[in-house]
Amino acid sequence: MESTGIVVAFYVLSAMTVMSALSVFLMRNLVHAIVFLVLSFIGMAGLFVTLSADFIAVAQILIYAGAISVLLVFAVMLTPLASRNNGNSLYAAPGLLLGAAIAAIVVFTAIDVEWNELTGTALEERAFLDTISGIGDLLLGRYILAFEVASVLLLFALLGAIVLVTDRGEVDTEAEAEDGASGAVAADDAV
Amino acid sequence: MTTSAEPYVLNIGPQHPSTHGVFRIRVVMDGERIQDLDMIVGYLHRSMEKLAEERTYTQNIPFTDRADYLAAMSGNLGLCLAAERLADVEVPERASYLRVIFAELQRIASHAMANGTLVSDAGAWQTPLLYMFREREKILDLFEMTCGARLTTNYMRIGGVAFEPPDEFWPALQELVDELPERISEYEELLTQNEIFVARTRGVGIITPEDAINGSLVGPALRGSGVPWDLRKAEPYCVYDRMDFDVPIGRTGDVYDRFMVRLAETRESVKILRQAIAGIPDGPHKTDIPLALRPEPGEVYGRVEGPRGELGFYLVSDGGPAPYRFHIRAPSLINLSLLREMARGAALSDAVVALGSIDIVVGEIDR
Amino acid sequence: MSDAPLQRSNDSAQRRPATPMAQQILDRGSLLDDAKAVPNGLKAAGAVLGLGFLAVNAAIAFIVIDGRLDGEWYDFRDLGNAIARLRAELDDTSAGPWLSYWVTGVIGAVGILSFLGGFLLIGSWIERRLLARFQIRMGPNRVGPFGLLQPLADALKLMQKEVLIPLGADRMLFYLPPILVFIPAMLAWGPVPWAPNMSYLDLNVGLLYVISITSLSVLAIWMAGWASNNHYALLGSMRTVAMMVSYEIPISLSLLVVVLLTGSLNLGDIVAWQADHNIWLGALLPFAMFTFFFSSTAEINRTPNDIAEAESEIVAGFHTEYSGMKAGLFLAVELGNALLVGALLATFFLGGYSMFGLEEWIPPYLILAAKATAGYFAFIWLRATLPRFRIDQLMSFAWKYLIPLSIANVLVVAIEASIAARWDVEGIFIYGSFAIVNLGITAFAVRSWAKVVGYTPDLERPVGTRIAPRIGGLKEAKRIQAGA
Amino acid sequence: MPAGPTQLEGHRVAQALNAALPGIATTATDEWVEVDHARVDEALRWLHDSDEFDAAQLSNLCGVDYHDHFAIVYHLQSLDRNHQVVVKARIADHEQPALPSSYPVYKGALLQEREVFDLMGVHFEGHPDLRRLFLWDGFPGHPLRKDFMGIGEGLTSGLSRFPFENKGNPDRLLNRDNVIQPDEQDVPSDWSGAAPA
Amino acid sequence: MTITLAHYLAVSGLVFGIGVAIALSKRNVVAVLMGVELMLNASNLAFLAFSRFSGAFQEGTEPLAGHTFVVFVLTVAAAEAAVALAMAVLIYRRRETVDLDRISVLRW
Repeated sequence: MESTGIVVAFYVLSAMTVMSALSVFLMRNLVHAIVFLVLSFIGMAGLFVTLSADFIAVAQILIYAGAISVLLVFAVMLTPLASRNNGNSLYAAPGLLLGAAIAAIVVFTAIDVEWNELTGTALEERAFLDTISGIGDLLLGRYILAFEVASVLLLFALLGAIVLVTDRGEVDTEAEAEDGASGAVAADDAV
Repeated sequence: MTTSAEPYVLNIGPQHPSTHGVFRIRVVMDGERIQDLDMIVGYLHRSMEKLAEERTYTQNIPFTDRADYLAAMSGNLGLCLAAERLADVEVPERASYLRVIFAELQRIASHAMANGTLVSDAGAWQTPLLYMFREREKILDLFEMTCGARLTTNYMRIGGVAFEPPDEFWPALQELVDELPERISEYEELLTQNEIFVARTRGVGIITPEDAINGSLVGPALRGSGVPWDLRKAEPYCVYDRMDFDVPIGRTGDVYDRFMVRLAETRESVKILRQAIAGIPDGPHKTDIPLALRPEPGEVYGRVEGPRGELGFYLVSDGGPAPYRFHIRAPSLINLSLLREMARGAALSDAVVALGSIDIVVGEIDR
Repeated sequence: MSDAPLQRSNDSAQRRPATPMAQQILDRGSLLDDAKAVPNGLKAAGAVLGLGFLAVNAAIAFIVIDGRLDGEWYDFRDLGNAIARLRAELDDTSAGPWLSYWVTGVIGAVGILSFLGGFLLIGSWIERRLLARFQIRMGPNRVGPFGLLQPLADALKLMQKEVLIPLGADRMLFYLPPILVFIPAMLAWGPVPWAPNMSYLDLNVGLLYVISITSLSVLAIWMAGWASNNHYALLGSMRTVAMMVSYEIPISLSLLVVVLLTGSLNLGDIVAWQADHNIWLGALLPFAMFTFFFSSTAEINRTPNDIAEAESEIVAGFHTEYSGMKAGLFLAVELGNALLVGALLATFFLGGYSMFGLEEWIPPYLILAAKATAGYFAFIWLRATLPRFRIDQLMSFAWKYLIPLSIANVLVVAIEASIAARWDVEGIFIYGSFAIVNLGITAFAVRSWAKVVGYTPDLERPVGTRIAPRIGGLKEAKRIQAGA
Repeated sequence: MPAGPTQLEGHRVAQALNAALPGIATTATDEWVEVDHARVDEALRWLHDSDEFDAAQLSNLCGVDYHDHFAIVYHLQSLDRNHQVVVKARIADHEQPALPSSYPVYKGALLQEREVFDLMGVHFEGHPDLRRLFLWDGFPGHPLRKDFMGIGEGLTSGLSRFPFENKGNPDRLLNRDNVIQPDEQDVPSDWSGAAPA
Repeated sequence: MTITLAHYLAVSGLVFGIGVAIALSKRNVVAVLMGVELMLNASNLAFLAFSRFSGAFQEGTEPLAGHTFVVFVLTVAAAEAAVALAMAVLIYRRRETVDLDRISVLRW
């Protein structure tokens, strides 16, 4: 992709994405961190556009910048002022090291490996003109099973979220505490 | 979700669009719900009751204008009636009729203001308010052509009224009285047929009759709770005993009922105005009283049914030309006693509407 | 004191009110009188101009109408084709695509921004004059002719004002929002088609783009409220966030219905579909149109859903603490959003730039502008008429009524779309029948769903006051209640 | 002087009160009945509950400063029977006036008692929150007391004759009978307590 | 100068590393979640870059498969965000804290 517009756009957008991701790490205020996270999401969407994935880019803005950031906002507003700092935990140093290592490895691989990639005219003619119909065909064609599974996953996520945050009175708070505990454990494992 | 955030304090007022004056409510809120509230008044306190001890009874009449600046005529009337009873002054009949006419006009104007601001608090962006101001303007014009002032009409005097209305007062009044009923039904259609307004006011800020009586509520706030109490019938002053009118009362005691009671009272006032215009006799419009009125030592509690309810004047005389004690029983202040009960646990929007529905006038609260 | 009445009593015969204010209220004429007040010369000039405009339009349209069809010619009022032609010619030049890209882009941006700027200048005047009309007032009529320069004066006043930053405010987040809310309000205009082949951003995913871009303004508003360090602002912003998150869903569902019928996410295609079938989607999908309109009022904080800046409860909502031109920016965005929703409503449901063939004779972008302004007028009308909902009422309306009914609507329209795809009857018949069927289904579904949820309109309960037979206290009250 | 048209005879109320709560009513005229200020809440409770008087509503509550004592005046009214009962409580202690609050009986007394406490310094025991109503906390003195910002030499507020009725005579009273000189009348020598803290 | 697959992969790697660092070293549940979202974004970028550039698609596999996977990733991200934030709120309500250092016990 040699055209000047794409090149400029790529460098600007990737700088924006990486910088704002870094400042998500550096910001001491969780709210500022959320703002920068949204900025990096938007830069990511711009990168998607340079990859001629217009549908994915718009979906990215809609879901990440529109929905998930609002979820984060709600989570922040529902937790007390005291816990609105973005401080590092006891495991800051190993986390940093691991992140740096992963980043270094991936970047090295990306640069070092001889990718079997298209160039020139072949690349130009792969520029997707209309991705929506193709994605739709794939979703409802070959990946129909994954599609259904994803929809079921969404449904269960919805129900799970509702179950988690609903107060069912004082009678069976124990049960709620139980599944809350399992959720907390799962969260720890994920982290 | 029922997660309760940490409660925080919200200061509604002293400058706030819906406190109708310089009046402050300190609200402790949990999200959108009101946990507790505390009224902070006195920003407009002019210490009238102290100043009145330095002035003669006639010089005190302007204070009643400034106290309830939306119902100056009723204030004048209340003070004059109390002082007349204190000093045994006879009032000519024509003066009594004029007093009834102006008190009822004032009631219509004040109720228009109250209902308009109530709907404005419910969020209708000033349109009903300005529609109701249309009639209020005409009434204030009548006041102006009679006594030169639109708001602080220092019109009533001990022993009568100050001036005879000018010639064109009567045709203008007749015109107003003729066009009022259809205007009122116009508002009624505009508002009571409005689903949103009804949904905002029905079942909001309910006061039971027991609480209303025990909480010393008076006027439309009391009648809205379904208690048929009106001083114009209970102890008729002036010539109300000759007038034929009804006492409208509400059904459930919510904001909507207070609104409707005010609207219906406006109709009754029009009825009274018709009879008063028909029956007003000729004669002097006031009796002469000595410049320095020196009542016998004693005390009197005179009260009238103002637009906001029982407006009482407790006068103690020590034989001097000035009242020894001059106390105004301010309905606006005392109607506030139940605001806490009304607003606790309600949403902020409902609290604002409930406050608007008991129709406070800060000048009268603070005095 | 007694002299003034005597003087006035001279003309008491023709019932003149006693005071100048009442006289002014009486003398305030109607809109017709304002029109009559215009001098005849101006009237004649206006008539000549309008007729000339129409005549020239018709002439040009008549001359070039065939040419436009085969694409060779283009009508010079037809900016879309003109710019396309310009781009084609620029592509041939040495600079190549680069030059054509930038030139056309700048032309489009300047066009859209100048239209928006012009509207922002005149819009507040229109709104205030119309509100004054609704409220038997005069409205701004001092600055310039008919007060036309009032918005300019307001803007100057706002610019002179100091921009205060409240104590304890989060400075970064406090500075950004007035700028950030502007970006989506401007970007969302991109894919709106002003004419055939005339949209600044001809996206395949235009509809998704509009939805996602408009959903971005939530963050800016929340930042504004959070950074102000003010409880009113925080309340307002949280109300806005909750409301927007809730009303995104009905909006998306109502637009999904449009996509189902037209089979495209491209706004140009949607309008072209309506133009081809000679039917407005609004007539075809009444419920979707209502959902879109109502939810949009919630999205852009217009009455009856302006709880985010309810002046009688939370003083100005999320921009309570903003002063000077920052507040001005918020107000301008509010105006622009109202017009944007008008334009989107026209594009999705009211045939966009097409007007049953009229677009051949007068420029289509004028038609779209007229429709957008009509939508804006509808917003003003609502603002002058309706009270405000409570927030829980709004939420329950979104989640309990709009969303389930919209899902049902999607199913119904999916069936109809499949029917229309299988039959190849003359379009107008089948779609006309769909319109009638949808109207019936909507009426039935709304009523029965309201019954299911258990909603009884308050208006049906007994209203009004009782008349007390005699005065009394608690006993009398009990007696009256028992009697009734 | 004519009592209110619906005002009950004070003597009758006094007899009924004394019959129910012996010795509670000390004085009575045909307008009002004066009760022992320490037991005023009992009297109000009884009047409120009694079927004969049925004083359902406290229509007015205010205090009067009679230089040597305070009088708290309760205007009670029965809506059903449409009559009015005037109860007075005389507080001899002019320095630290106190009497039981009537809030337990009448919710409507909430703000009125706060007002009397604010402007006249009468302390109502048992009031839920007895704070100043109009004036700010720490305001010196209570304005409606006759000796508030005393106009020097124990002068008190109040007119004794119509202003300028007789240039020779001053308008104010010294301790309510002997006369002071005109030049002192309007120029208080002592504003102590007038200025906000 | 030209943009190749390596550029995109490098950006994706950087963002992924930052996401890992955030997710591992932050104390606040919400911050950890933000790190996870960044990682998912990076993987999306890699998917799209491959589907755009890679010539390794043999017959019958459309390059758009990458886009499809991104759609699934978006779905999973949304679900995960919803559940995890619900958990955060629940944890705060039960334990009065969202500090992961203090939520160390596996049950309560």
